[in-house]
Amino acid sequence: MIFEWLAHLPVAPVTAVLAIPAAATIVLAVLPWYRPTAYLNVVATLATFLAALTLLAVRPEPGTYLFVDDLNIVFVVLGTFVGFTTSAFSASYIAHELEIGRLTPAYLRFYHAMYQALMFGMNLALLANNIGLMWVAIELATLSTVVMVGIYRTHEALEAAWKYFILGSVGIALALFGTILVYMAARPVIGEGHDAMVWTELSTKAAALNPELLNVAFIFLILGYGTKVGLAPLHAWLPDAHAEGPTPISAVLSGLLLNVALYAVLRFKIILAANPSAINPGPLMASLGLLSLIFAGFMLYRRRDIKRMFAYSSIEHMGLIAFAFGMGGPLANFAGLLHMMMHSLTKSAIFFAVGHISQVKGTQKIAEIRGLTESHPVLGWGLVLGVVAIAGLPPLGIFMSEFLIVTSTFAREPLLAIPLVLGLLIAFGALMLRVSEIAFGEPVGSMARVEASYVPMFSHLALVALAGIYLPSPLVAWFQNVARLLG
Amino acid sequence: MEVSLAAIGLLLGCAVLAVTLQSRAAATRLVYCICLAACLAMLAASARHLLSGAEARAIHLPIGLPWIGARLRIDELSAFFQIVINLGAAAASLYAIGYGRHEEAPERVLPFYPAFLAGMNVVLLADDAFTFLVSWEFMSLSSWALVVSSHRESENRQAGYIYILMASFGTLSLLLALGLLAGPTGSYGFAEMRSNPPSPGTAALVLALVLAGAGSKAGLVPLHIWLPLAHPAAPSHVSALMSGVMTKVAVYGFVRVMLDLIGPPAWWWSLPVLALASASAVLGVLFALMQRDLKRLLAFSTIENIGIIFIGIALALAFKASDMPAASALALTAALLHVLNHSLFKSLLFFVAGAILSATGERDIEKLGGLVHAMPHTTVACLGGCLAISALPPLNGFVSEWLLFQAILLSPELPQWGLKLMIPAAGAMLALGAALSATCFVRAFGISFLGRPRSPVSASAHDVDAYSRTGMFVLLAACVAVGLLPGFAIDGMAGAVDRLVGTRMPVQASIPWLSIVPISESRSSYNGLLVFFFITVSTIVAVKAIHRFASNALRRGPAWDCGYPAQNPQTQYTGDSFAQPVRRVFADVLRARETVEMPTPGDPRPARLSVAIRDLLWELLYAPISGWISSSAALLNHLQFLTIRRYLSLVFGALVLLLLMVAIWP
Amino acid sequence: MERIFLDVAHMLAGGLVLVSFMLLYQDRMFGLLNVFALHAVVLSLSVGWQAHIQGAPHLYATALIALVLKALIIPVALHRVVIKLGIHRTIETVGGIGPTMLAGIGLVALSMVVMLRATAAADPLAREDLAFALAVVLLGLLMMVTRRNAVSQIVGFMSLENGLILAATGAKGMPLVVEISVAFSVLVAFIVIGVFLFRIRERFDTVDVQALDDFRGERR
Amino acid sequence: MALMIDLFVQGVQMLLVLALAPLLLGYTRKVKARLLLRKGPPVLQPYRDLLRLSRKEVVLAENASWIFRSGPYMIFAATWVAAALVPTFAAGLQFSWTADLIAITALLGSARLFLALVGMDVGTSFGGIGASREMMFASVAEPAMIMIVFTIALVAGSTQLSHIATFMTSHVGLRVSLGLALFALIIVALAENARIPVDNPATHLELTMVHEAMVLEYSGRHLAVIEMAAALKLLLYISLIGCIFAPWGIAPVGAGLTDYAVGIITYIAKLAVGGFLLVLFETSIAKMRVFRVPEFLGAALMLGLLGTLLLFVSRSF
Repeated sequence: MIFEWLAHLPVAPVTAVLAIPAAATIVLAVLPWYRPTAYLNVVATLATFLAALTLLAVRPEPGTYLFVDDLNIVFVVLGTFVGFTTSAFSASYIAHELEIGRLTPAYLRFYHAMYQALMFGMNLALLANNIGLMWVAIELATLSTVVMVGIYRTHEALEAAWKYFILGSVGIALALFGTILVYMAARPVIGEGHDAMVWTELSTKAAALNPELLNVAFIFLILGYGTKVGLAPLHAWLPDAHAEGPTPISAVLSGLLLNVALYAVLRFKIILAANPSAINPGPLMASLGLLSLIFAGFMLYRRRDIKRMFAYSSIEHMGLIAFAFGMGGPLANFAGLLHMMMHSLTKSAIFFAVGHISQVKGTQKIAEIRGLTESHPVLGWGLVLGVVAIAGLPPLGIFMSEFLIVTSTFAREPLLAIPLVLGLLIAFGALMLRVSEIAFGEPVGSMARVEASYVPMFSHLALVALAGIYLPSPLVAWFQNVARLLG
Repeated sequence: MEVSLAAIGLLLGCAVLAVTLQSRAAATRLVYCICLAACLAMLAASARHLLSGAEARAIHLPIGLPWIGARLRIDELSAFFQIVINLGAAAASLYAIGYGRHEEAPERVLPFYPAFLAGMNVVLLADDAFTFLVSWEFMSLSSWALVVSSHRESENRQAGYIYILMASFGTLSLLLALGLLAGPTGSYGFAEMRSNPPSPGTAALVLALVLAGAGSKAGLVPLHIWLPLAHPAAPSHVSALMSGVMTKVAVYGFVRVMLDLIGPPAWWWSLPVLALASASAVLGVLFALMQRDLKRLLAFSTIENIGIIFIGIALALAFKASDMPAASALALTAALLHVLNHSLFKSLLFFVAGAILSATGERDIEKLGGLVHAMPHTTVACLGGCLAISALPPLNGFVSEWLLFQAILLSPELPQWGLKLMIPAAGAMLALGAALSATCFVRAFGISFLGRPRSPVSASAHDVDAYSRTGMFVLLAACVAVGLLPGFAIDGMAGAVDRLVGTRMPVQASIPWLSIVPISESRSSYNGLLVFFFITVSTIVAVKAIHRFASNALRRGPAWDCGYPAQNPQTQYTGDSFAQPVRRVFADVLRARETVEMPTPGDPRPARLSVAIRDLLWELLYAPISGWISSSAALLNHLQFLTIRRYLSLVFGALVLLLLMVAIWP
Repeated sequence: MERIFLDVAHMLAGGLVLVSFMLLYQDRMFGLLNVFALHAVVLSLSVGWQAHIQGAPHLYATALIALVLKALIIPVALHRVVIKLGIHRTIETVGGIGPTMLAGIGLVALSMVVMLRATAAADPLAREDLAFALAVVLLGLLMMVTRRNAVSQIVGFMSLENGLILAATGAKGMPLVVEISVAFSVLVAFIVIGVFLFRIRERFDTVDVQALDDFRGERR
Repeated sequence: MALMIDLFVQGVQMLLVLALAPLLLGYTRKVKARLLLRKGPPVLQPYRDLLRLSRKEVVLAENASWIFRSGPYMIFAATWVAAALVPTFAAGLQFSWTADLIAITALLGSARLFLALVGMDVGTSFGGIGASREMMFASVAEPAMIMIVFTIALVAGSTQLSHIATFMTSHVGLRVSLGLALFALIIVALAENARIPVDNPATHLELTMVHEAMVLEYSGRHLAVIEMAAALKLLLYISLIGCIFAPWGIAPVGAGLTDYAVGIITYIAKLAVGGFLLVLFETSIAKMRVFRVPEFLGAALMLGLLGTLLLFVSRSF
């Protein structure tokens, strides 16, 4: 009965998912006091998350601008959830930043408004039924994160923001050209006007679209949106943006924005895959993914800054996910989806931990963080757990997805599995090396205890651990037909 | 089966419990008591299953990989290994009830210890690839946490790092191997794998991967480097588990895949196994002989024993391939019996090392000596363990090696030339290893227990508490029992052997005088019980006769030592000097370099002798790899420091490249 | 009548490519800005023409935006920046003007090949437009990667974006063109403001990344 | 009844070896002296020595432990049992199947291990030297012994000494590998019994001594027992060589008294010949440096391995 009650809600969930952040943006932009705004931020994201949950129950008809299907709802729910937990984390985090004076209340207002704008942009990009609209939304999300990366206004922060901004803009431009080309490819079939940019139309008539145009379009799109995903060699903005921005933003970037960009790529991959005479997008994605995986694995070794290190690990995992989707097939797609979910949860949890650490120790330099499990047992073991999870050790969720990816690859393309496994091992070695330095040994630096709450971090880790042992069958079924959708 | 599940659940719960009450003092005792109970329960259950010869029991849990779930199954093989594991684990828990009190940071041990036990048990029960690998890696992970438990020493952190790296290398290799067996359809259940054996080429690949995977966990040369680092780093009861028990889980993995899942073997499979195994058997003990650190010495000797076990498995493979089931059964029985024996005496010896460590705070035998007076009980336990591991009758170590020799003596019947030439060489290596290990443990025992104390700590040592003593003596009793009545052990594991090679050794329990006869009375037979009986009797006779007829006068005096004046303990023979003859004989293998620095006459400086031993494997295999990785990391690292324009050029280049591809696309 | 339409559109689009080459050729800052203004003018003409022949009035808005923002405001603003930062001397290029021009010609050829192959089916108008637009985009990128100076990189980016607008308008009946052009104008505004606010942005290269990373302890 | 006889014969064998061991020692000493044109001690001198030693009081080092005191008996017992299991004058004794050749080798190994331990117990430098060298020799000699066992076992199809003996008496011609095995066995025997060229049984206070260095601290009855054990070991090896390579006259299973008598006589004859050859060899060769010994024994190992390989290969013809 809950369902029909939901059906008679005053606002449709879809609009709620978009309206709440939009409204919150404006409100937070004008509200002067920072502490209530922090809580308001949490409340707004929670409301968004609940609205997204209702989408699971009642699914509206595809509209001209918005639509919900199995694929994007995965991303929406995941995104809104991570957005919620991250806002909860940032509430305590930002307060501390204010105390030590890295931020002023004015900037804080700006920060919260931008946070909501980001949520709005991402939800819009995910729910958009129109490739042009999606493009605009992703640009909005990018801009909001750019200003948040630069919010500390230090030399490095501005430099990172600028790098992010320029590379992002070029990526955006390429993506737009690709979008236009897709429209051109669709126009003869679907006819002029709005319909030729609508997902539902495009995906139904995909087979009839002009293949050559689609090929060119996909190149622009994967380079454009791939810049956002952080695939090598387009990754350059990612490490610095993660390292210099506020930690909640690093968590959101790794946990959400990369996924959104990946979602865009996936959408176009579906269309291309459905077109018989277009080039198969799989190999391109797979090779870019493999490249990023191995490249990031090597880059992990020389990192001195803890946030930058985990940023590179994000590149590695995005590469792995792209590889899985590039391989295609029900098993690999399932693994890719699972891995994406697990990575978002784990990586944001790790960034929460890193945030606590950098606030306690007052540094992000790995060399100045030692013996954490002794000085801060809960935090230290939390970090170890997170890294163990991200390194793909059981019984945590990522092991399952990596197991599926590697075995399915090895069964189909044995030669591809060898660089894959090597890359995984190389990255594993780097991560374990650093974590054993950070977590163990003689503690150094300040022993101050952590004020902020561990709840967001451990809730994520608990979910990951649970998923590693037990996946509820509805989720499995859902993932499976998404995997079928992805082809 | 249900018992095992319940016990595993209990262990996991205990781990969680330990996290919560790690601070309280009683936690140690409570946790280890729970572990002891769980292990005993599983021991009883698996023993009942093995001896009752019941059919394999399977259970299907709705967890783990969806659409397959977690399949658990217990058959004779897993039951046998469960007995081995839980025997060692129970003893370790008992020992730890006392020993754990010396732990400086119990909260770093208590949560992981039960998890470690649970992990090992699940590996034995797993019946699908995913469950197997999850528990396998979980086992490595929890033991890694135990290795780094005393994390302040940098070499422990180093050891832990190398350990976890090698462990996940092994897991990935096993993952690939099982992936191959599962095939593109992704049928991860062991039953499906049994039902469709792979093609010869695939099987060869699987062999290589399993050898890498299980071998790296078991410590086969050349994948052993982590073992002597990691095992000593853990607390002693955990070292006992890792050395005595976890390596057996690796052996189980190898046996399970190569003798069960993969179907009928090819004869040449045994060649690489045999080569690596005999290399391990000799190199392990040679390096053990050179160690000063007692626990590291034991770890190296583990490598040797693993080599012995794998020689047996290789023989079993060869015989099975050329359709000689009886011989194959003999070889496999020898291997499995040695699995049991090694788990017994290696755990025992690690307990002894732990006792010495907690009594003196020393692991360096050069600082010990004269413990025979200070720690009488430990002395007895250690002496027994040393006799057993040196493969001397009437203890258990001898029986398994004797059976192995008998199996080797059957190998001339094999048709393949490669094996004809390989197996005698392996036999020589085996004998060499046995003799060297006797030397090694004479050194270990003699230097640390006999003679005069080389340091005040060893003079003022005291025997350990009752729990630890009980733990040691339980294992010692087991060693003696298996040594005197091997027939029952052989009959006990016959079920497992039968399942794997299709037949079993002749029933031993019915043979008169309880002696063991591998093939036929006329060929060979051995009776540990009678040997023991004769030795005891003749000892008694000798003693009685002497005390009857000879004078019983006895006077204590200073040591004679060819009339040299009584010197201080430092002038005793040291461990290094004891090892010197062997070091010189095998100098080429060990790459031992001795440099003597003799001051000129009148120069008051002391003369120094310094010995350097190089590990060729490290220099030839591991150093290059790590060097390559770090150099390429340094090379790629430049990409972190480009200007925005250069990054843009990367994007631009990628774009132009792809456009060109499309342009020339047919 | 169609013919004329086509020729004019073709002429304007080709003119845009030509002006892009002029941009590549420029080696003086003010000259560059003026040529860019010309670029924008040609773009707005072309867009306006498209609006006329497609009978799509909303495209006039795009044309107007292009004219006002890109042909007047931004060049003037950049002018002031240049004076403020005192960088009106010559522009350091990477690898000289000549090779750059050659590369540009190669890119044009590439875009022709790619597009004319791809759009064999589409109507000629669209084909020409798309091909030229791709050429302009690539030339813009080329300019960004061959100029060390921030302002000229911005100019390159904006010419790239002009190419996009050209393509968008060329795609007959494409919705959201106005919105997109607005969004892009916002982007460009951001960039210019960025140059204004963060004085450090005299050149993309001057942010001595090496020094920064030493500071972060990233470099060994 | 039959069991009684068997047990009786077994007992005779045990007592016989015990009785003959010192005699063999005295005999060899005598022969050696004669070969060196000396008069030499009477043949029964070893018995006297043992008696004298056992009457003396024991002088024990202060820090000698229970291992030091119980060691001699252990060594003696292990050696005696081993010697009792070698068919001397009769095959198929009651308990011959208790331990085969491998087990006998291992029993001697146990004895050696205890010897090395007691050598280290008091903590003198000489004891350590002796122990470490003894173990080093053993670690090469034992594999050689095992290889010899392999060779013989492959020929005779058994590792059971009495079966080997009966097999050898009946049907076996000259075999290359058997020759190699004999040679290797002799080398091993010399090393195990601390004879020249490996060690000098007559030396004292000399840095190259091995066996004597370990028992340096012993006196009185303990020393007597050790000496007895050493004598038994020598006897064991000679009778081992005898029963494998010269199995003539050994009474077969279930033989009558006459056979036993013949067996005993031939056995004593074998001992005499073996002892003589041993001494002959000893007098004609010089003692070698300690670190030449491993090469000497390594030669034995190689010979054994060669013999085994030959058999492995010849099996397929």
